[in-house]
Amino acid sequence: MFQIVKEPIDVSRVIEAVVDRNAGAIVTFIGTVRELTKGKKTLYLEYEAYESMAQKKLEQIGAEIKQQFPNAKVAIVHRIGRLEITDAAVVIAVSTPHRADAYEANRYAIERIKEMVPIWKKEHWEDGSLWIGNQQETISYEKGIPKEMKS
Amino acid sequence: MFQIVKEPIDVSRVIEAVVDRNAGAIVTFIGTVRELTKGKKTLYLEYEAYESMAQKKLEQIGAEIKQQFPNAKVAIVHRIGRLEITDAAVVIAVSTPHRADAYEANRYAIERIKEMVPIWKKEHWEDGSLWIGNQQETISYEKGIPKEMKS
Amino acid sequence: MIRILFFAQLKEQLNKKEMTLPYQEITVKQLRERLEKEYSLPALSSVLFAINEEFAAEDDIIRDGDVVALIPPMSGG
Amino acid sequence: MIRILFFAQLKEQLNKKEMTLPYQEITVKQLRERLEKEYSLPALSSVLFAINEEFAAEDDIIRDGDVVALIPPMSGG
Repeated sequence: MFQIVKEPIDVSRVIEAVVDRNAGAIVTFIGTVRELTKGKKTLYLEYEAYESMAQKKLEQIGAEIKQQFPNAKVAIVHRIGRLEITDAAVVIAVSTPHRADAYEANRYAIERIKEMVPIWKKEHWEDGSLWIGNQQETISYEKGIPKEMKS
Repeated sequence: MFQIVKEPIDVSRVIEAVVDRNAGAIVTFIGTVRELTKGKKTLYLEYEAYESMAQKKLEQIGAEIKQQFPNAKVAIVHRIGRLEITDAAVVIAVSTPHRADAYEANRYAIERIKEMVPIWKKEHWEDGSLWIGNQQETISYEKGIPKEMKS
Repeated sequence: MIRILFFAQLKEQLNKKEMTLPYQEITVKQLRERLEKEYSLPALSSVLFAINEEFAAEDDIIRDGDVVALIPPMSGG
Repeated sequence: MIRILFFAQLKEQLNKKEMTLPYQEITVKQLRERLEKEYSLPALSSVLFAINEEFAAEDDIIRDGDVVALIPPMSGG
């Protein structure tokens, strides 16, 4: 299950998508809208996506994980539109036979989402708003392309 | 929320217990009953607990996490009794402002559960059953006491 | 013809979601420069380009009929 | 009096959940040895002891009225 949705995410449904008779561990990550960032109070967020490409890129992340962890099952749902404080923006579920892999694969998924899925977040405060990007340029892209799968 | 229960665990309820206006991340771990372990087919599991002490130890793990991650919220529910394949034996939810802490604290919780919460698992196969312990003695206890909180 | 898509701050600054350019053989790098010069777009140094929903390198050639998306720094998750 | 609780394989092997011993001042180590010798319990080297729901060290002294639990290797999670 790899989806960009406009409605609230049903976490249970994402988890159900990775249930497996040979899974001993399911790790989920829920990215939620936080009120305070660097002491500044967020009123709400707005997410926008290049939907068709974002969908493909979520599928690609799933494929990358399957290549590293052949027994893993992965589901990722990202919500767009207006989100209020505590709303879930993204839910990632990964099941694997053993827990270390589930944590690692899940963490890999969220880092990849941030670096190569075309989704943007606009923070709204009382005194303004801003599209949040990689302002600190902590992600570097070689030749304009997000790095391909880690080997 | 720190509970030992005899009924199926409601994952949503565990997650709700850690929702927080200042959390940007919720990581959950669900330990599920796996059919195959080292090629052997499990029919079902039986969990037993020293319930009153197990409850206290889950609370202690929550306190240890709060000491390391003061902004974390933690909820842990462990099920006992007979569990079928794919059933959830344990659900751990941790919320923190930033995601790295949520993954780390969650992982800490499951490792601590395995080393110091008095709960035991009996595996049932077609040709027998066995109480699973630390057969490989991979956990060592100093002076008979599980190590106290990591500093 | 090349179709060009804008998102997030670029969409807001230009006040449009997309535009089209008559086709001429051009690389991503050349398109970037042309957009900066001729269409008064803000500096695009931190913007990635996608061709037909795949990230493109600076020297990739844009073909007639391609859909090019300008991808400002992403912030999903 | 000391109350002693058994769980998991110990409970099954002894076919009982608990027993009581008349009180005498005794350390955990001494109780372990006594249980192994006098009550034909299996070797308890891998068993931890808890006194009143807290893990106890070998030289901790058991008091009258304490509840002692024998904790075989745990396997929760």
